[in-house]
Amino acid sequence: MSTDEVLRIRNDFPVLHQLVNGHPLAYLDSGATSQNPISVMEAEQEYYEQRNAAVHRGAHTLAFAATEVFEAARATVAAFVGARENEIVWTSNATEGVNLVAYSFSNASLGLGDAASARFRLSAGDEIVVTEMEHHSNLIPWQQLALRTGATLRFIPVLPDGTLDLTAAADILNPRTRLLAVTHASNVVGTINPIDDLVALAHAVDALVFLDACQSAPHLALDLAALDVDFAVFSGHKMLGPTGIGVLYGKADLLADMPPFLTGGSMITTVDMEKAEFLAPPQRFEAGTQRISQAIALASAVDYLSHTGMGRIRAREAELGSRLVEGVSAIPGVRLLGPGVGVERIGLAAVDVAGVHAHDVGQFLDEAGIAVRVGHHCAQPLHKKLGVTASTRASTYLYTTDDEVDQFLAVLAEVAPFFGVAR
Amino acid sequence: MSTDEVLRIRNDFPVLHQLVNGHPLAYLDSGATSQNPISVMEAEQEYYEQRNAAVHRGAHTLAFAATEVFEAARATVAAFVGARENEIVWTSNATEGVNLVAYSFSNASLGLGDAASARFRLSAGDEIVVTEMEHHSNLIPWQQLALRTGATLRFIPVLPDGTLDLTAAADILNPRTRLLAVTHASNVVGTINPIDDLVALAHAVDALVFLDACQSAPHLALDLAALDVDFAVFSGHKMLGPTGIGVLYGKADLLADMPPFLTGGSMITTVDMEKAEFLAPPQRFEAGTQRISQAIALASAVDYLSHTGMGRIRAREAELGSRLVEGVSAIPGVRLLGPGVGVERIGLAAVDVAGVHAHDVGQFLDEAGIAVRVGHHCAQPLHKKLGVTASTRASTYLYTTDDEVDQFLAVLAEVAPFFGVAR
Amino acid sequence: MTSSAMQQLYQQIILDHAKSAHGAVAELPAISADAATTATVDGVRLAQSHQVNTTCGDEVTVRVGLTGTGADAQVDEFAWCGAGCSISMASASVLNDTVRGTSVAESEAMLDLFREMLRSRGTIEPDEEVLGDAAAFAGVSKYPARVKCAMLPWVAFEAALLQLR
Amino acid sequence: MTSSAMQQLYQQIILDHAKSAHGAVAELPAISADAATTATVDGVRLAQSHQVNTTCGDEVTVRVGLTGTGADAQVDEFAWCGAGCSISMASASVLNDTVRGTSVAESEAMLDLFREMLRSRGTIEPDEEVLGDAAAFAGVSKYPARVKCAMLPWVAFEAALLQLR
Ligand SMILES: Cc1ncc(COP(=O)(O)O)c(C=O)c1O
Ligand SMILES: Cc1ncc(COP(=O)(O)O)c(C=O)c1O
Repeated sequence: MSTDEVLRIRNDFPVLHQLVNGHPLAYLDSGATSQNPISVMEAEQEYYEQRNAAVHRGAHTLAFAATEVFEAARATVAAFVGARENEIVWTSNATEGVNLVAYSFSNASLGLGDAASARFRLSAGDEIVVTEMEHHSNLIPWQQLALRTGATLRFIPVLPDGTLDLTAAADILNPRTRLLAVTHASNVVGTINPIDDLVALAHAVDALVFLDACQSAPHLALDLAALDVDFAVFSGHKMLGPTGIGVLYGKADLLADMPPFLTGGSMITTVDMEKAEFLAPPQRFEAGTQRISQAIALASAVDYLSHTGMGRIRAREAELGSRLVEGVSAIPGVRLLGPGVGVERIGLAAVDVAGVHAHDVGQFLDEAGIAVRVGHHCAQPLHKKLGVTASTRASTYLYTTDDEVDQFLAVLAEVAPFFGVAR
Repeated sequence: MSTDEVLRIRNDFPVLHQLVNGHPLAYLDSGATSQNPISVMEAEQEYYEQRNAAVHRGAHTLAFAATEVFEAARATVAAFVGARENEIVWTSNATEGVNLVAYSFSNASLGLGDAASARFRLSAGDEIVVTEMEHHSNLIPWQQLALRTGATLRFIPVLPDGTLDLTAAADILNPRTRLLAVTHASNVVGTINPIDDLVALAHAVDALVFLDACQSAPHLALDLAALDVDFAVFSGHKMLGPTGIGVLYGKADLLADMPPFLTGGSMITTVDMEKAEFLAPPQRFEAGTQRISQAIALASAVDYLSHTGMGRIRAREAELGSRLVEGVSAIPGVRLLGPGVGVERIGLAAVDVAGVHAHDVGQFLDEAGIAVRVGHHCAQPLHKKLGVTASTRASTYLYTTDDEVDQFLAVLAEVAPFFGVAR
Repeated sequence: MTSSAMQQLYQQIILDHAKSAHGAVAELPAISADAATTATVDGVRLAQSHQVNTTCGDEVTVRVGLTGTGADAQVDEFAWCGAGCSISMASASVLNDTVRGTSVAESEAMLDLFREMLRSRGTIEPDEEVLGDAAAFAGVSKYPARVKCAMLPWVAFEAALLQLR
Repeated sequence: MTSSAMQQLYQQIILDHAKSAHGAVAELPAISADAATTATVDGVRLAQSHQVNTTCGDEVTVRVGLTGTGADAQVDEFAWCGAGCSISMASASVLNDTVRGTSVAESEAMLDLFREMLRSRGTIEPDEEVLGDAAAFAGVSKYPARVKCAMLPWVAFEAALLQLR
C-alpha cells in the first residue's frame, strides 16, 4: 500500500482529521476500537431513512426490505470469514459471543435442550483450557462456566518471551479436555498464535476449539472453515464497524445441538405458558429485536475491507508493526512486551517505560495528539506474567501512516527524560 | 397536538416520506419498531465523526470525550424514567434485560456472587408469577429460569375482555412468590395494567416486581421510582432510537447484591487465572465494549421526546387510540381484541377479520401503502386465550396522522368483501 | 382500492382453493409415539413433515404414503392439515390435487417447476397445461415475502419424500 | 514537545513526591481476618479503605488511626500503599504530609478545598498558604480525566474516616 493510498483511505475517515491539544490527531488505538469510514455511516443512515422496520416478523414492504438487507449482511460477513450463513450469530460484541457459548453449555449441563444437547454437558472431572494470554473476555466467562458446572479450568502458560508454551499445551490437553479457548492474535504482545497446531492438539483429544478472533478478523484474511475451529467471535467496532455488534461463529452441527442462551421473541416456533420450542440456528440464538442497522453497517465495513483487500491490509500492518517494534526497541529504557524484531505480528506493540507509569506515558503522548491505550488492556494475567501491571500500547490500522508511528516513537523517546527517570 | 404540529414532526422523519406500492406510506407499525428523527441519526454520526473511542478504559482525549457523552447519555435516560444513573444498565434490547435478571438469579441460585447474592436464590417451592398477557420476551426467560432452578412458574389469567384477572392475582401472589413479571402496557390489547395494585400485592408478600415497560416508556411519562417496581426494561428502537440498545432498570440496592450475568472486559476490578472480582453496578453488568453510539443516540431520542413532552404525546396517542378503536368497532366482521371503546389505551389496536387470515389482511393493507403488523406479535398465549392464532395490529406514534388511521380503517373495511367473506 | 395487483396475487382459483381446501384433515397425529416420522402400514410407506413459516406462524403438516420404490413409487396417500393464510392453504389444496396418484418422479418434477416459477420474481410465464391450478400462483412470485407461504406445503411434501428415499 | 502544558500538569513538586512517596509502605494487610475494615488497637481507632481507579487500575489503600472522638479527634496514624501513576502516588504522599497530626475537622476541610480545586477545571487559583504542596495539583483540574487520579488517595482517606464516624 503506497503512502498515497493510505492518504486516500484517510479521506474516508472524518474523525482522523482533527486537532488534539493543538496537534493533528495520531490515532494509534485501533486495537481498542477502530474508526468508521463515511460509507459505513451512510449505510446505517440509508437504512433508517429508507427501510427501518422489524425484521423476520413483519409482513409489510418495509419489513420485508429490512429483512432482506439484514440477512444479506449476514451473508456478507459469513463470506468474509469463510463461514456459511447459518453459522453466523449476531451478538452485541465478542464478549457476548463468548458468554453465549458458555451459558449454552451450562444450560446443557443443567439438562436443558434436547437429547442432542447432552454432548455439551460439563461436570466435575471435565476440563476447560484457556491460555495465560487471553483477554478477560475470553477468560472470565470460562471461569464462570467452570464455577457453574464443577469443571476445572486449566491454562496454557505464556513463556517469558510472550509466546504460548506449546510443549506444555501438548501435556495440558488431554481426554478430559472439553474445550480450548484461545486468542488468534494477542491484543498485548501482537503475535499470531499457531492455531493449526492447537486445533490439531485439541481435536486429537476430542476437545472443541473456541477462537477469539477479535484481533485477527480486522487485520488478516480469516478463513474459519480452513482453520477448522469450532467456534469464533469477533467485534464489529474493531473492524471499521459501529459499536453494538459482534459475531459468534459456530459450526452448523454444533449450533444445531446447543440449547438457547437468551430467550424471548423471534427465536421460537410455538409457545404456551409452560414451555417454548425454539427455532433452528442462527435465529435460536437471536432473541428479541436484533441489531439491524448495526449488522448492515458491519456488512458495509466488511465490504470496505474486502474492497481494499485483506491481504494488502495484512501486509501493510506487518510493515507498521515492524516499524513500531524496531522503533521502540531502539529507545533506551523502553521495554517491548513480547517477542521482538523479526517475529510475525499485527500492527501493535505494547511497551513499558522503566520508572514511568503507563498512565503518565499516555498523558504525555496525548498532549502531543497521540492516542494510545494505557493500562492492562483487559489482560491482567498476561501483564502479571510479564512482570508489569500496566503498559502503553500503540496499535495501527489501514489508515495509519508511517509518520504517525514515527511521531509516536519520537514522543515516546522524550518520556523518560521528562519524568526525570535515570537511564 | 395540532395537525400542523404533527406535520411538523413528520418532517423530522425522512423514512415517512416515501411511496409504498404507489401510495404514500402510512406507517402503523411503531409498536414493533419506531422511526428515527434526523436529530438521532445526527447524534450518532457526530459521535463517529468527532470522538469515537473505547470508553472507560482509554486515557486519551478522544476516549475521555467518548466516556463523557456515553455517561451523559445514561444520565439523560435515567432522568427520563425517574431513575438514578447507577440504576440504568445498557443492554441490546429489552429481551436481554429480562434475561440478565433471570440469569443473575440463576447464578445466585448456583451459589455464585457474594453473601448478599443469597437473597436471589431460587429453588423448588419458590414461585415466579407472570401473566397470560406477556410478550414472549417477558415469559420464556422466566420459564427457563424456573427450569434451571426448580422454581414453579404460575400465571395471572387474562379475562375474556383482555384485562388481567386481579382477583385471581390476589390469590396467586403468596409468600412463596419471589418475583412477579408483568407488562405495563400490552402490545396486543393496548391497555395499561394497574401496576400500582400489582406492586402492592407483590410487595405485600415480599415478591419483587419486574416491569416490561417496552410499550409504556415510549408512550407515556414513566416514573419508575414512583411506580416502585424493582426492575424494568425497555428498548431504544421503540422510542425513536436505534436498534441494538435497550435499558434495564434495577433498584440500586438490588443491582448491588446481584451476581454478574455477562462477564469479560470492563466489568472487573482484578483478575487472575482462577478468579475475577467485579465492579459495582452498572459496570458490573456491562461486559465488553458497550453500545456507545447507540446509547448516545437513545439519549438524543429521549431529548426529542422530552422536548415534545411525554404528557402531550400520551394525550395525542389516546386520541389516535380512540379513533382506531371506534373505527374498527364500526366495521362489520372485524373483531377488536381486548377492551373496546372508552377504556384507556395506548395508540394501538389489534383486530381479527372473520374468515380472513391476518397475513392476507396485512398484504391487502400493504398494497395500499399501509404498514401494519400481522401474526401473534410474540404473544401466542394471549392470542390463544382470546381464541385466535393471529391478528392484525395497527400502532401509532407521535408522527401518526388522523388521516393515516382513517386510511387504515377504510382499507380494512374492504378486506372482507375482497376475500369474498360473507358478513 | 382492490387494485388489480391484489387481484393478480389473489386469483379467484386461489381464493376458491383456500376456502374448500382439498385433502385437508382436522388433525394429523404423529406417525409414531417415539417421534419417528416414517412408518410402513399395509405395505404403504408413510412419512410426515411439519413445517412452520416463522415470519407469520403458518403451519402445515403433510403426510404421504408411497407404494413401490425408487422413481416408480406412486404417491398413493396424501393428507395434510394446517392453519395459515389463503396462499399457503390454497397451495396445500393444489398440491393435494397435483400429486395424489402421480409417481414420485412426476411429483418432484412438478415441485421443481413450481419452485422455479415462484422464485422467478414474475419473469416466468407459467405453463397452465403442465401446472394446472398451480399456475395461479405465478402472481405470488412478484411478492418475495409470500413465496414462503406458497412453498410451505410443498416443502413439507419434499421433506416427507426425502425421508422415504 | 515537552510543552508547558505538561510542565504545568506535572509540576516538579508532583514528580518529586511521586518519587519519594512519603508515608508509603510496601503492604497494608487487611485490618482483620473477617474483612472488617475497622479495629481499635491501644486506644487508637483504626480504619482502612482500598480504592481502585477503574479506568487505569491504579490502587491505593489508606489506613488512618484516630485518637479522641468527634470533630476533635486527631489523625494520629496514617499509612498508605499503592501502585499507580505519578499523580495518584504524589497525591497520596502529599495527603500523608497534609493530614498527619491534624484534627479530623481540619483534614476534612482540607479535603473539601482540594476537591473543589480539582473540580474547578482550572478556574480556582489555589491558596498555597492553606493547601501547601497540595496546591501543586491545580494544573490537574484542567485534565478532567486525571482528577480521579489525584482524588484517589483522598477518597480512600474520606472512606476510612467515614467508617469511624
Ligand atoms: C411488550 C413488549 N415486551 C417486550 C418486547 C421485546 O422487545 P425487544 O424485541 O426490543 O427486546 C416487545 C417488543 O417487541 C414488547 O412489545
Ligand atoms: C483479543 C480480544 N478479545 C476480546 C476483546 C473483547 O471485545 P469486545 O469488548 O468488543 O467484546 C478484545 C477487545 O477489547 C480483544 O482485543
